[in-house]
Amino acid sequence: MQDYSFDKTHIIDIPIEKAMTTENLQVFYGDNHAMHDASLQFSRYRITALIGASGSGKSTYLRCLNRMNDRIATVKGKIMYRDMDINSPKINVYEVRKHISMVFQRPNPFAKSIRENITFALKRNGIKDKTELEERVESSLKAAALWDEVKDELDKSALALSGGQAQRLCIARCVAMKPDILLLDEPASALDPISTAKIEETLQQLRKNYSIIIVTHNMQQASRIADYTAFFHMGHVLEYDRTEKIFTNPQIKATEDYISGNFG
Amino acid sequence: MNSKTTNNIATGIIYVLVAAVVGILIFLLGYILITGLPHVSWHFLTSAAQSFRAGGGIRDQLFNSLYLLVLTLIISFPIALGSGIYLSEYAPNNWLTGLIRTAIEVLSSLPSVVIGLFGYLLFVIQFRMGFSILAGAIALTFFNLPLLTRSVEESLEDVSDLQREAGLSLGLSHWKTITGIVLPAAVPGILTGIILSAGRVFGEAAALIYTAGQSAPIVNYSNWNPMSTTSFLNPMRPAETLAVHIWKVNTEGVTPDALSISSGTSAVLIIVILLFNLSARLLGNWMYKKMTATK
Amino acid sequence: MKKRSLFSTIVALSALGVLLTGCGSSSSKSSKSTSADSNVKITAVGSTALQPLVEQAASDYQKANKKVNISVQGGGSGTGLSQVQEGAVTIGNSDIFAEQQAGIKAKKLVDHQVAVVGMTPVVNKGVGIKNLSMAQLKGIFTGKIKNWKEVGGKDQKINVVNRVQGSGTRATFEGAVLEGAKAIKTQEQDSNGTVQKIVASTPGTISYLAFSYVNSKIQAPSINHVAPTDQNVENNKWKIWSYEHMYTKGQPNAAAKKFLNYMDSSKVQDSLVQKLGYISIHDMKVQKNASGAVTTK
Amino acid sequence: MDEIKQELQSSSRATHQDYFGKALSYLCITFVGLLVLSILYFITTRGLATFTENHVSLWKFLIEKNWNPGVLDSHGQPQIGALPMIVTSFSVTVLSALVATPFALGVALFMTEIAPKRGTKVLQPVIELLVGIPSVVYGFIGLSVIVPLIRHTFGGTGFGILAGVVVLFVMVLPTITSLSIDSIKAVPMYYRSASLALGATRWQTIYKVVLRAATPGIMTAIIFGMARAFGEALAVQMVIGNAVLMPHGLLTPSSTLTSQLTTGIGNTTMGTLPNNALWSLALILLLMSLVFNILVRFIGKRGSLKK
Repeated sequence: MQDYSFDKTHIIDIPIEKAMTTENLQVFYGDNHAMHDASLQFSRYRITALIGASGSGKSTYLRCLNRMNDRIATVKGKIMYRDMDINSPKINVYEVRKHISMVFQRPNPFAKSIRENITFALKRNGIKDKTELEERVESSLKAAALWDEVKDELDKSALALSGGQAQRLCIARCVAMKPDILLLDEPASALDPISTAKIEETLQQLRKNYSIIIVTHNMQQASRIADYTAFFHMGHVLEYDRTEKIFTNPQIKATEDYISGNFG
Repeated sequence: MNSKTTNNIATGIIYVLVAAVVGILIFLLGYILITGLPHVSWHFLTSAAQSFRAGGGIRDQLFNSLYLLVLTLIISFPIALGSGIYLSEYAPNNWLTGLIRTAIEVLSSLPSVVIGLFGYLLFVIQFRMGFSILAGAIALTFFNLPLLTRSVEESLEDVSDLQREAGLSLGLSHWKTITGIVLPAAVPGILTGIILSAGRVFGEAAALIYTAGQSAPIVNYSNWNPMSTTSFLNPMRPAETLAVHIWKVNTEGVTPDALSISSGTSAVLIIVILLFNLSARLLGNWMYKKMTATK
Repeated sequence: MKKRSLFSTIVALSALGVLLTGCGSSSSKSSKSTSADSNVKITAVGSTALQPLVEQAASDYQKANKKVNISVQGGGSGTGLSQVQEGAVTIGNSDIFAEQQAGIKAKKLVDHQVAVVGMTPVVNKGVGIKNLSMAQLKGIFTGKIKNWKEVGGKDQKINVVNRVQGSGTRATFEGAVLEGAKAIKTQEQDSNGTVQKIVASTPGTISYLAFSYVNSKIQAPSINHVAPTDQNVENNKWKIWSYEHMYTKGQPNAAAKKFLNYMDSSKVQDSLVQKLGYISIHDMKVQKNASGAVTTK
Repeated sequence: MDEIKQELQSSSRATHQDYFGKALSYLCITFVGLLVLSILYFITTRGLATFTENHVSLWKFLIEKNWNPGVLDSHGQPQIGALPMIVTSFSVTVLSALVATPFALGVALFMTEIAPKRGTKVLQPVIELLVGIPSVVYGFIGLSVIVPLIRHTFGGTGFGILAGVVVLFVMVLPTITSLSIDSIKAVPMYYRSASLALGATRWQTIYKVVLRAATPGIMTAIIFGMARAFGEALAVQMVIGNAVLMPHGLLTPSSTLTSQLTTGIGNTTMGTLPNNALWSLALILLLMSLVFNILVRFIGKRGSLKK
């Protein structure tokens, strides 16, 4: 891999309504400076893809957005959400995560029934009404395109689901919380092509009501589903633009090389 | 060919070793049950012990053992649970944590007689508890804590971090994630830990001689008031357990049937432990199924 | 819902644990403060050899005196004496005179002798010995005599099993037999039951036991042709015997005194004491003091 | 909109729960810490009294062979040489761990490598039951079966280190086995697959790959087993013979630290030299337990596979 300059970047501002933005976000794992000055704006009701090679910092960046890095890294800079810096220590992280929810790389359903996987967090957040809970289970499963497959076995263990189903359950679990923003960390990387296709379909559906930020190493996936794409390289954001632009006419050499498969 | 032969020989040796261990257990159980069971009768289980006449039973000892076990678990389990959660979820990776872990290990390898005497001087004498089930239960807590804490910690650590992240990312508090998601998934492991530690509590004698005492005063099984001195539930009464009874009968027993009482008691002790293991295992499976709703 | 109940169970359990600990200590305190009018608690701790007798007597006594609660525990004579000295227990049971125990201020304690226990050497049945002289016995226990044929038995090595240092049985035996000589270093056991088993099963073994532990599986030889019987102890023809003591710190309180009187009554002395293999204190025609001097009553 | 802003900036039930939970778990661990500290303090002060109050030289305590704390020797010095007990304790501990290890490894390998499903089903309860049998019962079986057996086979009285080793072997077996199982299970599957794919037989894989990788864990298991053996009292006391003599072999009666401690403690008076001397033995036990644990940490740090 050749050395690319980190000085030259091409990052656009989002003209339409913003879901959230970061300003000069930096991440340190001990002495290791893992993320440099990432300033990005995310559009509301759009899908934004974060692409880049392994270790480029895209997952690290994503995990900052709902403070999942709190315990393992030092995060500096601003994360603006609803005109507030949610990276401030005064912010209640648990509330943040209710609005900005995350789906992980490996499906991680709880060792509970399918129904309880969805209702568990809801009940903890004070939703006691049975019909309301039932309604949320159904709507979230439908939103995640899982309803038809599991509607008759809601009391079965979630551990018995296939990988793709489990991942969609994890998405449903997040959706049931009615968050603003969905963060997805390579949600399809551990899945087969058919499951991947289903997940992508699901995301297209969700896009109507949610702002989605998705990390992926699969460029086809990014080009298929994302409205905007950011390219990460060695802890820097080098390019951020509309997806067609990134894939047809990249402004930065590193992006071009990555997209054409020269490294990564 | 050569490596294949080695493979076969080695596998053979492993089979022999395993067979030997199983054989040892069968011998032990067989010996205890064959020498003991003929002396076990309904009368033996339901009558009080005799100081010098033949024909004494072990009713009180049997109850005391169970009661002591329950009390010990009531005291030690919550503490072990909290400590296990601390070590697995909150403990920073530094020298202090290392020190705490070492301290717990040291506690578990102390000879029981030392703990017994410590309990005797501190609880029986200093805190004026007298020889009592409670003092015994506290002394046994000393043994139980390290074992239980370790098993709670290990069971929690066995639960994948993905589960924690899932809980946190839904806006659940760290604590709720631990108690609501991680802990239920760790229940079978914790239960196994409880069984193992319960076995040790059940069989412990040296520490109890100085704390719970070695006499079984007459108690009234119809008196349900734990504050009354004659109640069987009173935690402040002295209580001899099965293991202590075996020890006492063998060392100082003057009853003519001391030998058969001790064999009979050993057999009962082993059977209770067997039953306990079995039921805890079933309970564990049942709970796991309930928790995970697997059918 | 299930998880919630699990968690609340845990919390409830822990609360109960704390509660019990709290109640425990408070109830023990309250029982202390109210002891004057309602229940009286007597704790007797110490000698494991004396324990069965006191335990049985206490349980009989409590049947007639419901208000009294007597708890009898072992722990060894040393424990009994040091605890009664510290006032931690009402009565300290001991196999030996307080004067003989290092670290005990005997003057502060009041001795109540409740029984006499005779002790006898016991040998494995296979050695073929029915009588030993006192000198032979001393020779065996000091290690000068090493083979049974030297004292008229089989050609077999002598295996001496001693009792634990500081135990009452050993103090009595060594006082009567060794006369200040040092015992051979050898196996030591701390309980009558274990010694009984070892002597019965190990060829060539000699040890000593309280009379009540002698059974048909072991041989109790006579010494200088005096047989180990209660009668011979009562008139001191058999020298190896001691008292069983129940010590109180100063004069006992009323409740303890009543119980100690009961121990001395013919009800206990004439039946229970004998049933348990002791010799009644009333039958003794001689008495022994702490330094071992014997006088007729 | 404002409502959400408000929520984000103020603490919620979740934050309270977290404080509560954290406080609860800190409380528990502090309690455990205090418990350990108090018992350490207790034993240390009592154990040191022999040297500080009775002015016995520590050196003499460790290397002299005469143990007779109640009696003064010809120079008016108390005889408290703990060497015979130290030697015996170490002998039974090391020997029983040596004997138990192959068996433990055999069982562990059977349960992890050879027949994981069936093996676990049968052997897990076996191990748990071995733990469950009380040491009193082990002691009496030792006394009524092992001691006579040794006497008939080798002569002598049957009491001694050998009998102690046989009893302890069974008692430490579950400890070593279950900890070994854990460490063998921790060896990643792909180590095995890689080795098998290279054409190695199962035994070669076990011996060259699995056992190699699990060695630190197995060492830890053995040391924990030794710690258990070192501290065991009642069972050993019944079969070791309790003679405070330097062991002359495996068949002569001798005495371990624990057996001397248990038999003597009830017959001595608090605060006197014989009693203090026994607490010094307890202190040795405590220190040894510390040493074992430090060893475990050391091994864990050097060869840790997990972290």
